[in-house]
Amino acid sequence: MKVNISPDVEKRLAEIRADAAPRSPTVRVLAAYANHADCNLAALGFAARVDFDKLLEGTPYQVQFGQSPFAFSRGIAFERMVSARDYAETLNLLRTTMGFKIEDARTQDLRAKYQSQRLSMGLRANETREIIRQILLGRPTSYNLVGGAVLEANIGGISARFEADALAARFGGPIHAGEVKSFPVVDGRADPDKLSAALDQVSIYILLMRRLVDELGGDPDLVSRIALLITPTNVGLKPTMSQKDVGTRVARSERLLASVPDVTDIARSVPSSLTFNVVADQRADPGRRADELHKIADSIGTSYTPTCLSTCGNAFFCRERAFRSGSPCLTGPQSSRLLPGISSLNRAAALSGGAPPALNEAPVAPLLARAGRLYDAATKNSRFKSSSQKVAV
Amino acid sequence: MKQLDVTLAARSFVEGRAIRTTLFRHRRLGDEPLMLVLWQLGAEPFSLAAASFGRSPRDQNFVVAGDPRNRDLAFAALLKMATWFNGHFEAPSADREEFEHWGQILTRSRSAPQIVVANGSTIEMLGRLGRRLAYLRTDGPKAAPLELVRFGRHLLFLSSHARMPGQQIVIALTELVGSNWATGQSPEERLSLAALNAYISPSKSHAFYEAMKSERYAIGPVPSGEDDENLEPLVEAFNQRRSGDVSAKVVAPLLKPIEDHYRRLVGRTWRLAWDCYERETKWPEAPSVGRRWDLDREAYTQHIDWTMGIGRRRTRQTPRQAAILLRRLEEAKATLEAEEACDDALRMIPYLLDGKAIQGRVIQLDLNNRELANTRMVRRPLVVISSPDPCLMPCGKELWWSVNPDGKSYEVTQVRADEDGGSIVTLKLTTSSKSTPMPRVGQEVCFSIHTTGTVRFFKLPPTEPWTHRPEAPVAEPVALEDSEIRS
Amino acid sequence: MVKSDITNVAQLLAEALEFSKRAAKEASQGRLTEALELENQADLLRKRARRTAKRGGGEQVAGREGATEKTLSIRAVIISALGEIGVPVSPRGISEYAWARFGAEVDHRMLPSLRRDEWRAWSSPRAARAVYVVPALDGNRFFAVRGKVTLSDWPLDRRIIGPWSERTDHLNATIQLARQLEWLRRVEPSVADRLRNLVVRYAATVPGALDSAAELDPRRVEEAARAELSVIGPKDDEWRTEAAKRARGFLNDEQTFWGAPLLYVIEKGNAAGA
Amino acid sequence: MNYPSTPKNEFYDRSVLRAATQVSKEALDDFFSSNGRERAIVVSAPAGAGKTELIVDAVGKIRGRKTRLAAATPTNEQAFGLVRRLAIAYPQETISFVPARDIELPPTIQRLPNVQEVSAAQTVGRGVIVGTLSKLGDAFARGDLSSTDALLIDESYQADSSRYYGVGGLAPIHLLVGDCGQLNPFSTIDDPDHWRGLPEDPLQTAVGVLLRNHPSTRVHKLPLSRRLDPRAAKVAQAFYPDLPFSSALNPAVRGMRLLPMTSVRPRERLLDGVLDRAAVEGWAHIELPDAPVLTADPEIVELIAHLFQRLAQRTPQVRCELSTSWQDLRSQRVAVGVSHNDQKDVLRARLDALGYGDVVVDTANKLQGLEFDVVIAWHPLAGLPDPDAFHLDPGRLCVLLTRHRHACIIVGRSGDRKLLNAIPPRTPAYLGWDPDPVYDGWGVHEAVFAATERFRISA
Repeated sequence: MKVNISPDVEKRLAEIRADAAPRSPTVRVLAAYANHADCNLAALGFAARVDFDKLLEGTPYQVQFGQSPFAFSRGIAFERMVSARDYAETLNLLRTTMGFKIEDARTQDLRAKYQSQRLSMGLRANETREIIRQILLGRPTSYNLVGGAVLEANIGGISARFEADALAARFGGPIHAGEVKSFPVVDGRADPDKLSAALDQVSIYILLMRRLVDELGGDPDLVSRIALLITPTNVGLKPTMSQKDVGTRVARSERLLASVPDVTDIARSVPSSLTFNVVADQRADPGRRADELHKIADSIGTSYTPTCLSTCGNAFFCRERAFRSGSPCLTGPQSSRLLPGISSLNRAAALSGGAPPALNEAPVAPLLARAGRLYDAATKNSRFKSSSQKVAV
Repeated sequence: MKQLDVTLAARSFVEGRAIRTTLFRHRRLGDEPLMLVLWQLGAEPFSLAAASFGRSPRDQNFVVAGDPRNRDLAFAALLKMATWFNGHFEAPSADREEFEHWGQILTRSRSAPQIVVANGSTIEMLGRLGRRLAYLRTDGPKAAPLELVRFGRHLLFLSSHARMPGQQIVIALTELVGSNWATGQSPEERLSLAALNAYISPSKSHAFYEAMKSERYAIGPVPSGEDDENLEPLVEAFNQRRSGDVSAKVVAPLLKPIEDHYRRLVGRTWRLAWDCYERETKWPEAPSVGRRWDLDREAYTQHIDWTMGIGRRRTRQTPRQAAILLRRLEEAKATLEAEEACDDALRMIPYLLDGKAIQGRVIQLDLNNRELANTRMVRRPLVVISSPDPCLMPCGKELWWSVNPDGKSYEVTQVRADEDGGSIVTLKLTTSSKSTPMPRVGQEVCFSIHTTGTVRFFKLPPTEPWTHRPEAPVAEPVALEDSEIRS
Repeated sequence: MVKSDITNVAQLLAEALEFSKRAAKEASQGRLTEALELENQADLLRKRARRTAKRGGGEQVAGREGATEKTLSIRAVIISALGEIGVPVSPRGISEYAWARFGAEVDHRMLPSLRRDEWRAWSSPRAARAVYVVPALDGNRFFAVRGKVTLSDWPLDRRIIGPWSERTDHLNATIQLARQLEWLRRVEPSVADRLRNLVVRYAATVPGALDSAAELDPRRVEEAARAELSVIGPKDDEWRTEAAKRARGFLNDEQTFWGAPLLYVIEKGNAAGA
Repeated sequence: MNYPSTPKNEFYDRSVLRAATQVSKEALDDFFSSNGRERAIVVSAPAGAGKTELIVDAVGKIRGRKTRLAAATPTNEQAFGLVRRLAIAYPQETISFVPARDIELPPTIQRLPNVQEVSAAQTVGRGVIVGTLSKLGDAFARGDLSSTDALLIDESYQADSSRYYGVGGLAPIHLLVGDCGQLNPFSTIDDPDHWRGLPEDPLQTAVGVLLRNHPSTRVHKLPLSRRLDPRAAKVAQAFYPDLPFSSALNPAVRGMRLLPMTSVRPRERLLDGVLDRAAVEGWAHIELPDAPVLTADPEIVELIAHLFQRLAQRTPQVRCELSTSWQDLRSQRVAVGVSHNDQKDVLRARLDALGYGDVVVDTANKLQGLEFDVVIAWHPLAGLPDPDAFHLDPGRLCVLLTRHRHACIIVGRSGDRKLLNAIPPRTPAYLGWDPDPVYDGWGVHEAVFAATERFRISA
């Protein structure tokens, strides 16, 4: 995989990152990035490979995204189950739902083959490439069910490797990407958000596989847009296979990858003194660390929305910034939408009390004033005033 | 989110306190509800790890499963809860009254149980547990206790009844409290009962900081990653010590560390939930609550009669059931909105702002206005009101007087703007009946699109039409616990 | 802050004190190395105490507000002030208003660096429609006017300065301030007193606005300003609308906010912006 | 200004008409080649394809065989229209309309000699029964309405599965006709996605549930639009990726002209530019500068009001294949399409105040199935801070941009297209349901922006 970052840019990025905990792009990081693609701080963190989930550890802004070990072990147990005995369960599902033949049972578990996760990624990527090549050549001996395949991508100039749970191809048929998830399908229904996240993940594999096939001189359409998903059924762990056409998700992923700004551009656009060294320094005074991050945020800009709370490690920090400036985004994008031309919640409250509007506030001001007037009139005669203390005897 | 919501959110932000959005309480809140606090294990969706239940803050029962991934341990804990729950849940059904429904005399329970939980995800958890328990086999090698199956069926009823707008049998406190208080928070943050409560309960500093402290705690049923990290070694030790034994005699003495872990978590939510519940009970009940409670009692009675009789429900609806439910949900929602708006002046404000209602003072009344209808002159009284607000309603718009929303409608016949940005609106009563109540001159009135008059249901044929039947019939889903593997 | 944390902090500080006492004793006996070593220990304990106190939660964050507020709220204050005045204002005008209205001290000399940050923030995000502090634009050449700032969400014609604009903007600001004063006298009399002096200063150049004999009458100020505005206002509107239209044909998206490139101005031999 | 001269005899593109006739014929042949089994035929069509004509035609042929039929539509207004069309087409046939409670036919239709309003119980033996799906289904369920030989459904992509359920058993043979590009059925409930993807989903379309249960059902695609002329059809193709179609008309058959006027006022010159562009090209897209605005953006309201005033001053005239001489454009034939009720309310009040009470102002939902000469479309994305599922819905944009015969003026803000420079929002996923209206809407919006780019005028 060709990656074209010049050494000085790499050096600059290292300076920016300093001793902050690093992280490289994974499907999850990429999905989180897509949620706040309009935030410069997030873009910088992504480019400099700073793990924002850990950046503010030891400060009051620390966010806890920890995963339950039980959730983790459920995932592992289920995955182990579908890959056990040379993927017997999976092959069975492929036969019953995808029309695989008995002889389509040439399995290869790359994860098992290369024990060490981190170091083996490159080797597995090569091997994945070779297997795909064999399939494209129509070799009857090529593997047709591959676990832990590794696909490579250049994301905004950063080289990244993604690990697909399974690639499967019926002999002479299209190549599918599949994912094993431990959330259940109950009576034909799955959690729409979890399902969506899983399919987005598969769609990235499909996209990268299409690129790989293209690179190898094959027809990208040999990679199916039907994603395969293996999940437990109902209340037990019995696996089931669902098929979903993810054509639009693949297209969306393509837009996502294309929209990631180039790290070189980012490295050059930020002030030359900018670095996360103090922010990430756990020995430094938490107040000072926050001040430093404020300086960075001030100089490049952020874009807080409440959805950041579940996807970004800096969310509490940014929320407090929004709080202190009274930004309408604090109460959600809907309220920003209802307050065009109003610079702050304080101002909205003042206008609801009849403050004279400036020119730009003129369209919304009468609506706020009316809402405020109606509220005040309705509560005036009531013994229940707006404040809670009156009730909490 | 509407203009009133954003206005009150801004005021709440400035005051640093929540702001009340209703004058009344629009749900029945009984004296002794069944409070349930549940905790699950990580992403194990069907595992009840710990629970508290009781009918008052002091009456806190507490169970833990030890390791709920083990069926026997999970069921042992669930059985304790089921026994308690079934007794209290089924008791009200014994005391019945008769009532008339479309000419038929039916019976319904005089009262119904009320279940209170912290949040919507607890209701989802109830649904999942119900799904797990309701279809268990009560005979054969791994027979489950009947008590558990009945518990499961009640839970399934609760989770499906919870979808009905305005129902009062299952109360999720985030929804109850959230709909009564505006805060300077985003909808996402308001999902945490603790954070929401932090805005309402009195404090010295800005509620933003109070909420920031509270939101870090999990409310259940989904645990925080950190909590489960602390729990994991305890469960491991527990499993090691019991070495496969699931008998109460062996297990009970080993549970202590796990109980201590959960007692803290569950106890925090327990106190929080009761605080929130009791605070809301202090508000006066809205007039229409009683009518909806009647519907709740009927739904409850039907459920009990079904469960004690045939008992089994499909895991999925038929197209007909889904179609009927859709209409009922739409209807219930419209009626609920109408009742709340007509009961409560604060609830009417969004409609006033949206041009779906107009309020003002009656300045003129013409009770003897007559007009030509088909061939004869009929009486059509006119009401003229002066409103301080502009009115964008078109002529011909149908409105109801908010004190008589199930009565006859009025039609907007003329709208004039006055000098101060307000409006003069003439409304015509669409009936000549003299029994219809009319406002007086000088009275402050409100007319809105809201009506609670009888709604008509379109009936659906009893048999499934060929269009909605698959060519090749699919197998009925039977997925039952004992047909599935579980390590 | 939770009770256990308070106890912890107290304990840590007590321990630190113990170390310091011993250090003083050592020092008094001439054992400086030992004394400093002990003092280091004390420092570490104090640091831990500070950290514990901070971890304590919200109130500590709130208490710390002063530390970071300066850099933060200046931007928010400037945006609020501009939003309330509603017309292009000089940095000094902003700091005067900010003081009168919010009691906030804004050093108007920090505006150039704010503008750099604003530009950087504006130029990288992709889709968000956020609000930025941007310069007013000269109505002929559309370069950035150094001395006036505006908000990016105002219509372009109101961010452009034409021949009458200085005056109409002043009149509009006067009207807005007078109305603001009237309102504040009702709801927040203490703030109104501060704002009063500013209104007097604004109204000083408006004929008929002030009557030295009587107390300042905001309505009178407003009426006087409106009278003058009715003469030049329409001309200004027309001029600005036309200029905005020209500007849109002439400038790219970025330049409609940040002004035409200076190079262009210099080439034309117009030194006003350089 | 140079107006193209009308071609003499040749208004229609014969090859397009032939292709469409062929499809209609095949569909009806299919319909009549019954082998006694229960089944349905679907005819899917773009906007203004003459679907109702197809139904009217089918009614004639079915009655020719002396068989009884029921025709159903989702809304009352659509049923009224169908009653009128059938009554005029078949004067010797009695058209029996079964009204729901509190509903009656408009007087003009009521007065037609062969129209009768009857209760369901009175329909016994009647040949042509018309009503809404809800009413006919209810009457059938109560046993008031007995089975017929055939059931015809118009606007069947707007009919939901729950309503189709009511009438499904009414007849063994169904003809479902509809426009697959318009808005899907919707519900006011809090969780309308609850059943999404499941076979019992009551909110899937009638066509959807039919194809799901009977995948062998034949779907015929009408490849033409009679309403849209070639200029309009070219843009509208974006709404029908799976249904290639052409305008039935040759270019330049439709025409619109305005009295030439000049003005020194910049605002009027701008409005003239927009109106002239629309008259000549059939499209104009006027964009106000980008700004944060309310949903009921007062500047857009003013702009639309001014456009009407200026349009009226310039005595617009139109001609078309039905009337080759220039006719005055009547204000009832002009509509404004919006996305929100508050936009509608404010515009309605403003236009009424200016004396344009005849002009139709309504939301896309209500404009479905209607046709006008000139339409002003308030762009769904106008002034939005970020695009969401509601505003991206391709059906909404489709309705707004496919109602006009002569010209469509799109009104928006210059930042609207920039909203699409972002990454399309993530959408929840449902097993058993593959469409992604948000992503599709994103693509459709992009395509439409591109297709109307050359008609763009900045205000």
